[in-house]
Amino acid sequence: MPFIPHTEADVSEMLSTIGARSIDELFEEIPAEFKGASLAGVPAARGEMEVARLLTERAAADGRLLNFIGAGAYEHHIPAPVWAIATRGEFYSAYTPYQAEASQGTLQLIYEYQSMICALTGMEAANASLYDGASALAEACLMAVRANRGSESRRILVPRTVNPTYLKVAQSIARNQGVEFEITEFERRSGRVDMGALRRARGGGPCTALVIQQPNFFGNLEEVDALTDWAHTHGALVIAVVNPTSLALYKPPGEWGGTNDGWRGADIVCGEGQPLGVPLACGGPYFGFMATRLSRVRQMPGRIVGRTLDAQGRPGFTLTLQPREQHIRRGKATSNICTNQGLLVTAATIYLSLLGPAGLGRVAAACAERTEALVRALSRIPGISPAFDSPRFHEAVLKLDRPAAPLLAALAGRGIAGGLDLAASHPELGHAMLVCATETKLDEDIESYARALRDLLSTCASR
Amino acid sequence: MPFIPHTEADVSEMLSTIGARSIDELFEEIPAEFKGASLAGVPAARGEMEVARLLTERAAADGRLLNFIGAGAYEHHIPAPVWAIATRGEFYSAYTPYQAEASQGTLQLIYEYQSMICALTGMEAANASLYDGASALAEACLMAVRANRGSESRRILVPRTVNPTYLKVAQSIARNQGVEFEITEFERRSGRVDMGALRRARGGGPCTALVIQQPNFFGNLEEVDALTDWAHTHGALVIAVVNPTSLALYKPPGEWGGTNDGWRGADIVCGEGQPLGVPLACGGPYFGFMATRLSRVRQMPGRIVGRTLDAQGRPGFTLTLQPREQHIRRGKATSNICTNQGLLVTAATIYLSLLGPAGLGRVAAACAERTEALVRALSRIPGISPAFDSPRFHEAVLKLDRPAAPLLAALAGRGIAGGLDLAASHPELGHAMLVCATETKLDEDIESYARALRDLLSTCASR
Amino acid sequence: MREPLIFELSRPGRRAASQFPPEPDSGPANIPAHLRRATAPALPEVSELQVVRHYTRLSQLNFSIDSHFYPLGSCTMKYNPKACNTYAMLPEFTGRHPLAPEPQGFLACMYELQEMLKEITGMQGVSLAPMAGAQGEFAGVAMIRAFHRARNDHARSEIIVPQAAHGTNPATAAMCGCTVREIPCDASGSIDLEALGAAVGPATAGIMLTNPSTLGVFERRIGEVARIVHEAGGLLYYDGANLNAILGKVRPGDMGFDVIHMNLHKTFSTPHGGGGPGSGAVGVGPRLLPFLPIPLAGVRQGGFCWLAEADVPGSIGRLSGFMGNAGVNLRAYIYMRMLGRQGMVRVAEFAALNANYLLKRLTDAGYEAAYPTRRASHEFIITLRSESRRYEITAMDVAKRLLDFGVHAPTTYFPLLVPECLLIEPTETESKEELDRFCDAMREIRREMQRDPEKLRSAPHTMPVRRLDDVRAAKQLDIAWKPAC
Amino acid sequence: MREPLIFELSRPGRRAASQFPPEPDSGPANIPAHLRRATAPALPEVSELQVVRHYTRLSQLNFSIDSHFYPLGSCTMKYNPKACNTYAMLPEFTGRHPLAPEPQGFLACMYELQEMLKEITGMQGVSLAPMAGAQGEFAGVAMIRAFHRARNDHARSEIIVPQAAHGTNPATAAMCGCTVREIPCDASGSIDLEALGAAVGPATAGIMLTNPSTLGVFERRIGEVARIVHEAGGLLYYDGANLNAILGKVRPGDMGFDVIHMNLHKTFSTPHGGGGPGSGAVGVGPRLLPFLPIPLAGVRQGGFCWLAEADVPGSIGRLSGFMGNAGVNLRAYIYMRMLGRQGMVRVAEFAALNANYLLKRLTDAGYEAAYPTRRASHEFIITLRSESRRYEITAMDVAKRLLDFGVHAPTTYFPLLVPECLLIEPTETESKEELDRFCDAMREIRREMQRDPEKLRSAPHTMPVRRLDDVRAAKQLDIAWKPAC
Ligand SMILES: Cc1ncc(COP(=O)(O)O)c(C=O)c1O
Ligand SMILES: Cc1ncc(COP(=O)(O)O)c(C=O)c1O
Repeated sequence: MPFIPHTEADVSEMLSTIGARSIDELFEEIPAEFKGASLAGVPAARGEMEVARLLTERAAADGRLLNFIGAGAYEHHIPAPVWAIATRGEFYSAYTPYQAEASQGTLQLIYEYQSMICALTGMEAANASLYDGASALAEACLMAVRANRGSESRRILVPRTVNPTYLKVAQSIARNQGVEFEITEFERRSGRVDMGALRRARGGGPCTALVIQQPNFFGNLEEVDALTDWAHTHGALVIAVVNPTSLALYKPPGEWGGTNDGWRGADIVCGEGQPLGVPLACGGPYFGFMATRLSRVRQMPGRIVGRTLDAQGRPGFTLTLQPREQHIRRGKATSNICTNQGLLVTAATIYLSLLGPAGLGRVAAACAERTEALVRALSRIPGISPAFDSPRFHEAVLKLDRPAAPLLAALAGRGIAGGLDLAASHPELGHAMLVCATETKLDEDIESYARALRDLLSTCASR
Repeated sequence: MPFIPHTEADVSEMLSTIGARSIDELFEEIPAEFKGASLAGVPAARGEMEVARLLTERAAADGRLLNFIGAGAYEHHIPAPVWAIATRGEFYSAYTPYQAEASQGTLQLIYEYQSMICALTGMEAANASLYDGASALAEACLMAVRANRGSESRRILVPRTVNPTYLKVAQSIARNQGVEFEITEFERRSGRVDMGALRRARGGGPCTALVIQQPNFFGNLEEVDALTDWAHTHGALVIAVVNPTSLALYKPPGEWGGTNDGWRGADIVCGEGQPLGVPLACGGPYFGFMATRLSRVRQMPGRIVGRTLDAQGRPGFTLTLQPREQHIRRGKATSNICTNQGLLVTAATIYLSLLGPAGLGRVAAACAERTEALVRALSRIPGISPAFDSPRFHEAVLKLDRPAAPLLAALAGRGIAGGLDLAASHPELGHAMLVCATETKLDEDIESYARALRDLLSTCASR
Repeated sequence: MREPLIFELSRPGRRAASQFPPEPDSGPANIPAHLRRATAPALPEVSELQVVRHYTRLSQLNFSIDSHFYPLGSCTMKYNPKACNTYAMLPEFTGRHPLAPEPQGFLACMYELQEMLKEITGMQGVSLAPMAGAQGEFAGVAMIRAFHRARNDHARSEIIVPQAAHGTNPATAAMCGCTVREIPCDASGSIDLEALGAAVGPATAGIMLTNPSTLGVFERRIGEVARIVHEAGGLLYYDGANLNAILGKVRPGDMGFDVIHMNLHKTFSTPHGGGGPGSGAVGVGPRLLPFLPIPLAGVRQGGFCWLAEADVPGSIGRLSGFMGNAGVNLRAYIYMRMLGRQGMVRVAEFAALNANYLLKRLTDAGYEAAYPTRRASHEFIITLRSESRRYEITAMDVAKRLLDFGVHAPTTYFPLLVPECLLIEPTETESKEELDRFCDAMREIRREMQRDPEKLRSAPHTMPVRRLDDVRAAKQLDIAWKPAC
Repeated sequence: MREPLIFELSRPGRRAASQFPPEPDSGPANIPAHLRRATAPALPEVSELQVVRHYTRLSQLNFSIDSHFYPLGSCTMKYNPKACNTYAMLPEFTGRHPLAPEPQGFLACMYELQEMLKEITGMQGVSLAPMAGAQGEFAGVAMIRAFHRARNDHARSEIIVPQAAHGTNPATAAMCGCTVREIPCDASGSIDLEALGAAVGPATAGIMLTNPSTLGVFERRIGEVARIVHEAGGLLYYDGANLNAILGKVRPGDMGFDVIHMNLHKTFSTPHGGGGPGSGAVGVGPRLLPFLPIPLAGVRQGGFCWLAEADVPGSIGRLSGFMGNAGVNLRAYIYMRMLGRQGMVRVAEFAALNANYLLKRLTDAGYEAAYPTRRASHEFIITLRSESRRYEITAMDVAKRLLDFGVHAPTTYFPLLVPECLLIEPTETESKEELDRFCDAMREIRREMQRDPEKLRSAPHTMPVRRLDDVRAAKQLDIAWKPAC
């Protein structure tokens, strides 16, 4: 019996203690009419050896691609200690640290994590994680609506430079509470927020928040100071969506704006934590981070760990501010989130400790440099050119002289994941794809890609 | 500076404490004439990311073969918990448990391991490991010479059914102490020890020990009772070389013989521990096990853990019988061994706990059955037949109608490691190879092999 | 020995150098000055050994399944097979970008997982998109709303939940813009059917139920409940947190539920990870099929694919940036293949055996069952109301004292309905000896209660810290380390 | 809480079922009755969770580098980078049978490792065959003997070792059938050259030296030593246990050594594994090249191969059944590639800096250096001879008391030469703060010695057990659990 320790002797002893004749008797309260479904569709048990072989064969079938896709999930080197330690049973098989005294390891780690997120974002309070970057934006939108008490509106401005999937998720989650999302256009030349479009949208009525993604979905750097000041002047909170790796180089959201009327800093910061030591893994699990000002911490969803003292006056850690949460506040909680993404936070905390400020800066700089090298190499191919002229971080949109989809399929056949086709999300760009090169890409990788693409373009006539 | 934590401030503070102007000054006692070699031949430092990529590429170049080789190292399924736990830092990065109170984990584990080896072999005392099976045989031979005080001789009988590499290693190690190895022939039909040959060898003079490998190098089961009794009657100790997996099914060495004159049981038992949860890993690290009677424990090399009491009368574990060892007895020690194969013992102990008596028996039975299936499948191919008619465990010698080497090379080209060519070690068998199928081989694997071999044999004319 | 904060180990300029990528030839593409970061973030500067040692030592301060019995009710803290992690971490799986061409091997696993979950729950469709139980609840209630809306039945915005429901149920209803209506339970832990009858009506969107309930007992009149709610035009939501109790014994679909979420991190043994990740796969009956959250693993032209907006136009949409907690789902798949058909049934059987055995032994030892007339499901409730009055101790004191015996405490103060309660869930993977040890500890604690209650009140005594001051934590908020200026 | 033996957790019939292979169709090929096992071996019958929990808990009882400062002299307990294990465990490497066609990727690593080790030691050839330091010593002395024999110089069967030599040196000489001749050291820890001169002669096979010696000081007159031994017709063996001290600073080959073993598990940071595996690669000068143990990684027809008997006909032979501790060598290779050329030198530099700093701080605190006039190498010796007289405590007491401060004890009572000694090796991977904490502990212990020596004598106080009775262990020998009858 896989994973069940009971011997026959155990079973009969236990039944006799209980006073039942059979295990079946323990289920006597279930009405007979509902019982007895077969599980014929579930295969028979297989040993670990057989399942291991099955999985190994399936993994081999998937193979490995040379990857140049980013678009919200980034291939970084993951230091070996990260998962060697995160998978230690004491982290891996513990649960939410409800019993603080028996969970100081997880609690101190989360406190350290919160501190690191605050350091990266320039904020004062971070939670212990949300599900992922996209759902974190949804929670941020709901939080903004709660927090911006002055505003009558439930309207949130979202420029089209924000990751389109994030917008979809925010809509799926927040629309049930009547939050409206107003989408604004981007500047075609720079690939950044079009301030004019923002002003026009504001003309349509008040709004409670503006979402700014930095670097934006196209990889371009937004004019965050101007955008923040504009939002604050118009009574809107600023929700910053940021890439944590980039924060080693770029101005943290806590310092955005404040140059004229508006107050300084974004109000809510969120983003995808995956770049911090979490593998791409076919799409998850990742984790979302969120931070804000201390003054708004009671509006923030998710768990929070605080440092306190024990009965002998020694420092220790515990879950705190729980009255924001569902298990206390039920229908009035800041969110329904309960289980979060603890193990990924464990990995990220180890990752950030290993890299430190200098290492993370080096990773960010290397990504930026590799992406420029990629853009240069691909732009040398006739028919390919960069779509925008803004400074960027580690992604770029390339315009093509023909549809991207067949090219990307052909590249995949050569073992290269060449980029993300933007035809569906941003048809106004014509034929275009989003590419990314992180620190993991060597010159020879970029050359392989360029060679393959040049080859494909020259052999297939342009359509 | 990889793996060095010192900041510049640390260095200058430390130097000033020491009272040295530079780190170089700390090396002032090294005569200048010898200093200053460059390490130009050592490549420059590479980051973990780059080394990881290099290793991943080299591993990919090696690929994976469908393996039918045994010959002393066996491909068994390794349960996932085995290495997940053995690589926990507390096991992985500790050393020999010299400080018993701070090493109870390793010590208790070794005590449990010793107990398991005793249970498997039917002996009373096991050590904490030797380097591998082959060197364990060498140590067993030296121990036999020490232990058999009655015998004048330093001659040890080794039938040619013993793994030929084991013999070579025993020779390399023991010949410096004047131990002689007398090789005796095997029976051609049964592939087992030829008793007549033994008797003839004994005729050449007294001998101090007889080595019996069960199952033997060809996979055949020796008549261990008769051999043990014969040796004991002639004043020779019995050194048993056994496969630990097989001991779940076959009579343990502690019970060999004793049916007539001789005393019951082998005197020294040793073998290769690799089948117990240790990966093939291109040849190592594995571990050697050794066990004996309590009465001979003081002749046994290697570390031994004992259970004792602490100052408060509670049970605890510690290294014991150390006066056998080099750090106490120096030139008079039982062996020079110091570092042993602790981590592999950790893996084996976890493996044996997971499998238990029933599981290990199942593994052994499955291996035996799979090998019979392999022999049947291959013997159906014209030109191939089993070499021997004895009962066997999980290896078999197949005779071929042409040299094995080119066939095996061609099989490798098709991703199959088909067996071990016996041309060099046992030319008297003609064209022959040693094959093995463990529990990891499915019907389809055996069919693939048979198909490939049939194909090769039919396309290449026999030579 | 207190383990310092990682920040306290930091020294300016210290580096784990081999983790740095090679220095790029050129600096970062010229960043406009006003977009540049002025001062480096205050991350720790430590060596690789310091990191390894620090987090290894922190880990040792935790209780966990791998090291301790962990009978935390409602959480199903069963053994997490190591194989699930080992094979989910194969480099081809971990290295795959979610937007790269669809990986057939991985998707085969996801597709088969959906099929197995359908079979187990008696549902018609399953989506693996939700990332935890609560998000599964969200998806479920959002589907219920979408269903009513699609029928132009816009009045249905009330969600009924029993009093004892888990906090995520009402919180989810609120997140979906619904109002919450609580109904009471009777003394045997069953739903008050009269109250239910009175509560339902044209505003009823649906009811959220856990069965067996959070009170650890099976809702016997579930057929009745289903009839009342369905007749009123509402739908039935099954909170699958307690699915472990009935796996292979009875299927939510057969009991009349229209939608279910499963906590794969409970029933299907994916790791709890110190608080997550989970996975909250949802299953639906025929009426909700069109609304399943995307992406779904599907088949197209003989290959596996992700079904998206175009394939499921009625979907309530996406809940994550990519494919939900894909790697968690993969771990659940591995576990389920090892359990197989027969193993599923045994999960429920032995979970129930362990719970009923523990319940009997504890009541024999003098503890009071909250529902003494009922069978335990896979968990049960002990109430310390009389002890708390007699000895002036609380359920929390008992919980803390248990830690000193090397046992993680059961869930305390949930459900809120039962005063001074301990919700105890041993799971099927614990041995009789482990349960007996727990009973021994509880007996000993009972003796201490009577002779030396202060020992409980001041517990724990052997943990890395003594009891922590939660009030101070909330009042003198310290939630992030700040560099000394 | 005492952790029971795994056997005590066993119950007849209990199984970790998913670890069982499928039941074979037929029983084991008919085993003759007299070869069959009558009763199943008394292995534990436990569940997978019990195994995981038991060994997880046992692991937590250990001190280790990953969790504690571990300044065990002569053992070089430096940080073992996790990457070395991660990439050595790639499935293509771990899955490869040693007798399968030669794996080019793996062999490339072995070949390059040999080349790097040659460069670092100043030797002409390297074999990775020996499985630990002691086996490396064996190979070295066996080669020395083979060399003399090949020249028909059969009289040379004496090996000279300094008094302070590690036990493996004389034990190895004996294993090689040599007689051992010990020579004394002078008060500054240097070899007594006069005694050496008197010891050498036509029977001299060679001398085994550790340099820096086991006394923690560099043998300054090594040129002289080499001249004396060589002129007498002997060869020089370098015990590389202390190679960490001089890496990239001075090469044994340049000092005149003919053969060296390296402990890859020390200098090159492969894991100590609770006692092994190690790897004892040997390097040789031109005279011993023909005798290297096999297999060697070589090149043939453009590909890498294992060189064997036919390729190295003069070899002293094989020392293992396959390729030595191949996976350990792979870990060392990974480590060395991460260190690179510059990193090698820094190892010695910072190991020396840490040792000299610690020595200075401890002597400032009142402890007595065994060789006060000398620089420490990568390690050094403190002698407690006066404390032991004054306070009636022993070096062992101090060692045990250190455990209570969360520090693994230094090596005690080795070398035997120095009374009541502690041999302290911090290694280069420890931070200044960690060293300072150690000094604080040693200062505190010094105070305790003076005020409350019983505290030392009865130490440790905070470990899972108190001081263990070694005498009882040896007298009432209990080295294997026996099932109760
Ligand atoms: C009864 C019940 N419902 C729902 C949930 C929420 O599940 P999750 O924590 O996965 O979001 C829980 C989790 O603890 C629960 O016990
Ligand atoms: C000086 C010295 N020589 C030789 C050895 C033996 O090495 P190994 O333990 O690897 O066999 C040691 C190991 O402790 C040592 O310290």
